[in-house]
Amino acid sequence: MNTPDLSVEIAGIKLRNPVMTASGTFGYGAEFARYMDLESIGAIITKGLSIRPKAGNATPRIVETPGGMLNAIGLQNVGIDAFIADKVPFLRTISTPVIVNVYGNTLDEYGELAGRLDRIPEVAGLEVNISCPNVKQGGIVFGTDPAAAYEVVKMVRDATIKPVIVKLSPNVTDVVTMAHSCADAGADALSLINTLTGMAIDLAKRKPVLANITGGLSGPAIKPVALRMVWQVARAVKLPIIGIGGIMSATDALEFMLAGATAIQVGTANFLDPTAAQTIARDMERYLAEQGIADVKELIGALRS
Amino acid sequence: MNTPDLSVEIAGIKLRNPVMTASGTFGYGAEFARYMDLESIGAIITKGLSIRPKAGNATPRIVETPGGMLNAIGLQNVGIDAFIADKVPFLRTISTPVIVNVYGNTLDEYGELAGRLDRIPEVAGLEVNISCPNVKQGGIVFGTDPAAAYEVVKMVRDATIKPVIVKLSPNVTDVVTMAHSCADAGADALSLINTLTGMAIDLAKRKPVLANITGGLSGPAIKPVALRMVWQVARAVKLPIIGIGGIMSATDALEFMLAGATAIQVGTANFLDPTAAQTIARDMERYLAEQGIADVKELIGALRS
Amino acid sequence: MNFKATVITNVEVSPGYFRLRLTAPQFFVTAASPGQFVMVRVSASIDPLLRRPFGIFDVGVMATEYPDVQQPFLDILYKVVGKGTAMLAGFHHGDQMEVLGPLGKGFGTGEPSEGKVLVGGGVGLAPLYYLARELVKESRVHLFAGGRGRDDVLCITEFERLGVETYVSTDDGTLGERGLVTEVLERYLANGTGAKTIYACGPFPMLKAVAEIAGRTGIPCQVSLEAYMACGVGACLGCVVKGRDHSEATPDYRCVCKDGPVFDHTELSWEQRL
Amino acid sequence: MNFKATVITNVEVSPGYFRLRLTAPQFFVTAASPGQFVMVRVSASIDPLLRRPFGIFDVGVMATEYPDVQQPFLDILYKVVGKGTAMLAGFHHGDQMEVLGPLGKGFGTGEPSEGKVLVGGGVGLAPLYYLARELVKESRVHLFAGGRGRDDVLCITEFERLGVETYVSTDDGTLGERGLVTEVLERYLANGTGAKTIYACGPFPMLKAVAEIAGRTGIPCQVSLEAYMACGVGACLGCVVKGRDHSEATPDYRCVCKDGPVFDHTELSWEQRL
Ligand SMILES: Cc1cc2nc3c(=O)[nH]c(=O)nc-3n(C[C@H](O)[C@H](O)[C@H](O)COP(=O)(O)OP(=O)(O)OC[C@H]3O[C@@H](n4cnc5c(N)ncnc54)[C@H](O)[C@@H]3O)c2cc1C
Ligand SMILES: Cc1cc2nc3c(=O)[nH]c(=O)nc-3n(C[C@H](O)[C@H](O)[C@H](O)COP(=O)(O)OP(=O)(O)OC[C@H]3O[C@@H](n4cnc5c(N)ncnc54)[C@H](O)[C@@H]3O)c2cc1C
Ligand SMILES: Cc1cc2nc3c(=O)[nH]c(=O)nc-3n(C[C@H](O)[C@H](O)[C@H](O)COP(=O)(O)O)c2cc1C
Ligand SMILES: Cc1cc2nc3c(=O)[nH]c(=O)nc-3n(C[C@H](O)[C@H](O)[C@H](O)COP(=O)(O)O)c2cc1C
Ligand code: FES
Ligand code: FES
Repeated sequence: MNTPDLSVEIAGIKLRNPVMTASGTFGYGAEFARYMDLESIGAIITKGLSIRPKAGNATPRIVETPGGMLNAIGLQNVGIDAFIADKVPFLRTISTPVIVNVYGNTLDEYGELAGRLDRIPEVAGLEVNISCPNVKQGGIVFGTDPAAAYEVVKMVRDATIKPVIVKLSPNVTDVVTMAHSCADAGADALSLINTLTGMAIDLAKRKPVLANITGGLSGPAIKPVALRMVWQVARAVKLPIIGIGGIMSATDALEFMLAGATAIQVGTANFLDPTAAQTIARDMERYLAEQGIADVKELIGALRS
Repeated sequence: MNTPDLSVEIAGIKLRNPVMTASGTFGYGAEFARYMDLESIGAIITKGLSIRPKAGNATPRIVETPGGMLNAIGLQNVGIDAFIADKVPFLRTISTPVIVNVYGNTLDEYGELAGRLDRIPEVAGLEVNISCPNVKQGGIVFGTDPAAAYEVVKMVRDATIKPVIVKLSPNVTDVVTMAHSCADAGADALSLINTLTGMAIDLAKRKPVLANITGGLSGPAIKPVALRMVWQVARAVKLPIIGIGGIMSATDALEFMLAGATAIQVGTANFLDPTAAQTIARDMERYLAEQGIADVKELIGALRS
Repeated sequence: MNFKATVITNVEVSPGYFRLRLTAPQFFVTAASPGQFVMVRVSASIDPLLRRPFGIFDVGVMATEYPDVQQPFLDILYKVVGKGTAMLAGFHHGDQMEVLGPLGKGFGTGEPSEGKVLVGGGVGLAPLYYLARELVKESRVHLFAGGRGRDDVLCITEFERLGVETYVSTDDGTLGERGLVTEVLERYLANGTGAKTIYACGPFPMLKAVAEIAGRTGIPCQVSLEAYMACGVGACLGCVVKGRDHSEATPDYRCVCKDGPVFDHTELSWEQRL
Repeated sequence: MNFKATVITNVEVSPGYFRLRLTAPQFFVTAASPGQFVMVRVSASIDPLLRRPFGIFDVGVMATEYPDVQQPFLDILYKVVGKGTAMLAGFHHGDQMEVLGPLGKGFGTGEPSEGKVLVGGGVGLAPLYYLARELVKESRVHLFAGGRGRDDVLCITEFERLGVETYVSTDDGTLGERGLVTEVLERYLANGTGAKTIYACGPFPMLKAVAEIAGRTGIPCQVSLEAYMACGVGACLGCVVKGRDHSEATPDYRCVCKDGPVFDHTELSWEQRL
């Protein structure tokens, strides 16, 4: 049989396959270049970017938990100037679309980031992080209040003609309302989920393990929550969805597509295995070939009930 | 050294140690009588009880997930008449306090349940389940809306002089607001967390695994989220707290106590090992003895930062 | 009871099927009856998290290298279908695991000296061996064993060694007759004479067909079910099946783990998704 | 590179400490330099989830049972401290695991023929052996090895066999001198002559004391740090330490995995919680 078609399109960005790498788990792409073929995946999402360089949180910043991990990196990043000067030149050398995850402390910062990235041809689109749970100032409020989310997305929307993907927080009562707000404000696509807020304690020291006390839970442990939210949002909102959360294998990835995702992101799995994203893309292709499915798009939202 | 004091008091209920069994994971107590000593633990919480018998959901009702499990039992239970006739006689034979987890479809049902249980001397207290995510009608709304939660708790409070524990849902943006509402309505204690709403998909069948589509996630996977919520609520609300979520060992249990819990509940762990609750209580005692801690109450909220 | 068992042997008896022999306390061997099951903790880690249920294939007491020492044991026969059973297949002599059991309600052996008819599909044969061993003491026993192909029909010689008369069929005809085990059963019953009891274990569609035959012919019939299980002791209500009189208004759910796994075929509603 | 390694041997060299020899591709052996590390996937399951970092104790090529076949290998020396290392201790000859490496920036071996001073605390000795093996080719090497007690001072004979002069101390005096390794070091430096470089690996307080000595005496000093790691390749930013010029306004965080694990002592801020 013919090789199956794995290509999908998210908000006008053409992907050779639905596998993206999740922000914060894949650096700026270059870190993984020697372990895998960056041309084998659909897109790369870079580490959350802010206007000014950010120090991030004190250490310890990560800790393993049952079936998952907590991180409280605190959005350490090089800032937009260094990003453009030092990171973009490498990104120019690969053909895989690069989507930049952005984060602002204020509405204006979101606008400024979007405006400046709008002028960088190497940037295929923006993923707006309104959901990072680690930064006290701002982040979590935008991500949990539908009106505030609307404002942020509107601001970004007005500042760029590039595709705007909004990344949703799972730490909400009603993710569908958040999704509607973002859609109303002009988002082209939604990605979900970001991490669940959690905590770990060191009994012997009687202290939180993380210097930041709380952190974001990622990894296989959160997959059922992510799958549920993707399914809920996909049924309620017309936008294409990128499924994220605990994806370790092609099976996981395809489950998210059945739930309604057009593409998926691989996060924590990159740490377990630096070739994870490439392997997942390859195994998806194999599965489709074995099952005689000509086009991966047939699976999007194809869940029976 | 002397044997450490493990006793704690929750809402006037004296417990020989802080280990309770979580509702829905320990039947009505009798199911475990042949595997462990029911007199070795602090309290038993029985399966969610409603006015009328409830059929529960279609099967499959459970599925394993990474580091956890989803359940959508749908509150199958015998109803209050059969509870009083068939279950209470056994409970009379043990000295361990029995707390009844109650669930209503309407405000009035909550009131009626509380009123009838108020007259049963074998019932040490009520745990009000406002958070079960599996029953479409009612449950989830009471558990995620502070005003509705207030109404339920007030209704129960007015119907009984027994201690009222309110069990909180983690599927909310702001668990502290929910906790305040329950406290304002007269709750004597709070227990948290109930399960996180999740979903599992069978790729081969292209169907949700659970007949109910979504279910409640429990087990080690959710422990970081539970620990974070216990910590948040303990700092904000004056009521005693019962920590629940992924507790598998005495270490886990003591971490919840450091985060601010006065007692804890063992849920999914009972399935892995029917002696889990007893073992955890024993290991807590050993730990205290080894560390020279005379009284477990010293650890409640003793987290340094 | 919950006990730590040590692997004595773990042998692949057919491609993908293993027979595992574990040490057991004497108490277990005394208490166990045919049709009961055990919950096995495959890993001390959280992956897989839940125990796995397996029927008791056999129990007994075996000689050891020391002339005076007898070792009580428990056998299970399992098929590798997923993560837990794949891990089980990696266990070696001396490895340990936690076992909970004997659990559930086993087969009723009924009046002695009637003709007993066992029907097993694939690994559904597993709980029938121990049953056959008991039944042959007082009755003539016939076994109808079916499977996809020759590799899926297990331990037939063991049954024959007990004196059981065996009838083998496979879907693809690679062993015995080609066709469904229930077709062979039905032909046998049409010719047969005398009072009988049917004992069946296998996939749900097979059990449903057997129950239908039993209902039609009026032969008493016990079936052993499978269900997703968490606790194995009747506490979680995860493993329920609908009883005969089940309706939304008057729920009649039975726990496979506690009320079963063996049920009289008339106790159950045969309209269910399993 | 990421490769599947097979266990050759896994030997307990001292109570709670194991030396694990793994097969490695020739490319790995050629590429590895002293002070680099590997990330080992201890289990194919999700428990434990993350890989564990270990220094390269040694690499080389060994004879096999076949006269013409040489087997490239990688050794790590590890202490059982938690779940992952406990599981590692259960690996036997023939078992497999995934290994990522060589990772990070190793020791700079500096000018040849100077006096080289190695300081190792407990299992911090691990990356110093491979370093010593390289250094002895051109320099006189002195090793200061410290630990809690006699069981925590590892592989001293191996170092001596290389021609390294060793100075042992323990906190409880059960082996060598009683006292801190840094006290012995300081006395030695006070008497010593000639240009030197210090290479240190061990617990943070030890490294801090060594850095302080180096700073005071003006001796060049490289330290190898540990940190909680997720990715090992500079992507997650979980493993950072504060660089010399770090402040909130001008953040200067270094990745232990990518910028280290070996740092010049002057590169780092020594005021940090680790
Ligand atoms: C009472 C009873 C007796 C059984 N006896 C035997 C036996 O003697 N030999 C044998 O090979 N198998 C038997 N089974 C089925 C056996 O339990 C499953 O094949 C096994 O649990 C699969 O585990 P896994 O991790 O390999 O598969 P996975 O697919 O990874 O399992 C995932 C989950 O599904 C559950 N599961 C999967 N298949 C089944 C099933 N058919 N029944 C119940 N739960 C299932 C597992 O317990 C687990 O929770 C029995 C089941 C029951 C309920
Ligand atoms: C660059 C580097 C080189 C190392 N080299 C060696 C070596 O050669 N020999 C050796 O015995 N140990 C070495 N360690 C420490 C070793 O990684 C830990 O002891 C090990 O990860 C503990 O795992 P565990 O599962 O047994 O412990 P757990 O306490 O169960 O581990 C839980 C988590 O903590 C992390 N962790 C625990 N202790 C440490 C630590 N000290 N450093 C980093 N992460 C830690 C684990 O990776 C894991 O994520 C090194 C660490 C680093 C960073
Ligand atoms: C170490 C780490 C850093 C992360 N940094 C970011 C970030 O900068 N911006 C963002 O939107 N998400 C960030 N995330 C969240 C991931 O992109 C992803 O949403 C989450 O980890 C869930 O997916 P997973 O379970 O596959 O890891 C980070 C996650 C991890 C583990
Ligand atoms: C099978 C099952 C049934 C449950 N039934 C109830 C219930 O009836 N009422 C209730 O309040 N919580 C119920 N719960 C939630 C548990 O009491 C507990 O809050 C949750 O499982 C988290 O704890 P754990 O991780 O220790 O299991 C149930 C959980 C499980 C797994
Ligand atoms: S498996 Fe829990 S009730 Fe049957
Ligand atoms: S371990 Fe991920 S950046 Fe160092």
